[in-house]
Amino acid sequence: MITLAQAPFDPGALLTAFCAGRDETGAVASFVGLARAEGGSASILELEAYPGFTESAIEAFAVEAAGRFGLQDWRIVHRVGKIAPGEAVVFVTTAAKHRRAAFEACDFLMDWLKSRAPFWKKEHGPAGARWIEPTAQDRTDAQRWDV
Amino acid sequence: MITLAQAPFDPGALLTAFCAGRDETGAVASFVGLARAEGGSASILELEAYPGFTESAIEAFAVEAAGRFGLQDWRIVHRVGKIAPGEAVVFVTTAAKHRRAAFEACDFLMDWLKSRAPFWKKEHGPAGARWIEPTAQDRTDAQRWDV
Amino acid sequence: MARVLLFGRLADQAGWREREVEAASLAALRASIAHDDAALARALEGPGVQVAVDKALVRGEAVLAAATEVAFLPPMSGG
Amino acid sequence: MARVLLFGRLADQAGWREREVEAASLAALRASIAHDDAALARALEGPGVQVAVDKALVRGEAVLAAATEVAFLPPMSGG
Repeated sequence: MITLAQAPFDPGALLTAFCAGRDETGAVASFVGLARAEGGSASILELEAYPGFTESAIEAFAVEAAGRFGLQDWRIVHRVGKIAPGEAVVFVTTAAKHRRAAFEACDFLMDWLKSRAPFWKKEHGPAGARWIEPTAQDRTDAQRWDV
Repeated sequence: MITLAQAPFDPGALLTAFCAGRDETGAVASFVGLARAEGGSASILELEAYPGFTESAIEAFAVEAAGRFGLQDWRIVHRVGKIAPGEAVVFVTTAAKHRRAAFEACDFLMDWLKSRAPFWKKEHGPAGARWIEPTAQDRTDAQRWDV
Repeated sequence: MARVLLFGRLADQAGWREREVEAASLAALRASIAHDDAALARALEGPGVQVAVDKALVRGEAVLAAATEVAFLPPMSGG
Repeated sequence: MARVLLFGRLADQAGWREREVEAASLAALRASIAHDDAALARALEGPGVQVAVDKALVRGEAVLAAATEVAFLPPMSGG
């Protein structure tokens, strides 16, 4: 399931809920992306989604990833709106029988979410606001998975 | 920090505490290993540690890993004693500026913990109890990191 | 009537994010926007801008039924 | 007096996990254990069994000071 969150959320509470009642899982990998202060140069991150379209695109991609890696389950929460340094931007968690699949699927989902998911990102800093494009590192990370 | 836990623990609460107050972190990867029921064949997992020795070995390994991957921080909690299916066996989390380091360090720590850390593992099932050795997959996973 | 949605830098440039426009096709919609704001119409045809009609990406021309939602999506940045 | 600790299958085999043994060296300790339980002494020298003196791994022989902790560690399984 994918949820877009307008307000700050607690990744730990999501992890607790995701781990509950799993007696055949073995491995739960997760990732939390936090907004960085960058020493004060980026005081606020703003993320815009296209409600309905953004969730559908993420859902479709995650369902495909779940098949590719043999996941038992997954959960994604992505923040939208204005995000302060230290707040969670994204939480991704994956459940599998063994850890290799759980780790790789989580890594794979993050690479895509960070570089290709339908969000538009603006940084508000002391010098004003600017729209951000994916970094070269984000593109390289995502391309690791291309066949 | 490494802690051996005698009683069930909540990985989500640990993740919440670990993420708190990080405004220059960017990436927190984590992994939860859960005891599997294996369809009833392994009803109880028992882990023995050598208190003092086990924590020192894990601490030394994690400090080396933190340097190798440029981690900002890490936290490991490992259960000992008798563990029921669905309970957390291990929680590992890593903090870094960017996600590649956080993911790789978490994966690296888990490979070592699962194959080489000073624990002795016994499975209690319907057919009695037996001591477990690392699996071939565990050895292969750990060897991925050997230079 | 189509409901037009702009995202990211396109909304900043236009000064609006959502507007009703009378148009029976994408071409007519672009012409109507160009009539009001030629620079915006050019930006909507710029490199990497994708168009979604009722939340599905379309390429090239499209007929617009009544109460259709048309979104102009600049290059996505990821989250 | 050395405090001897056994782990994993070694403790199961011995039927004890911890015992005080009078010995001034590792060799004397092994001999004392062999006197009580020859099969256990052989297992303690078996493949992959490591020895820790005061929580530090040692290879080969070691002198044991008073109140030393000697642990016999079968192959570690990981967690």
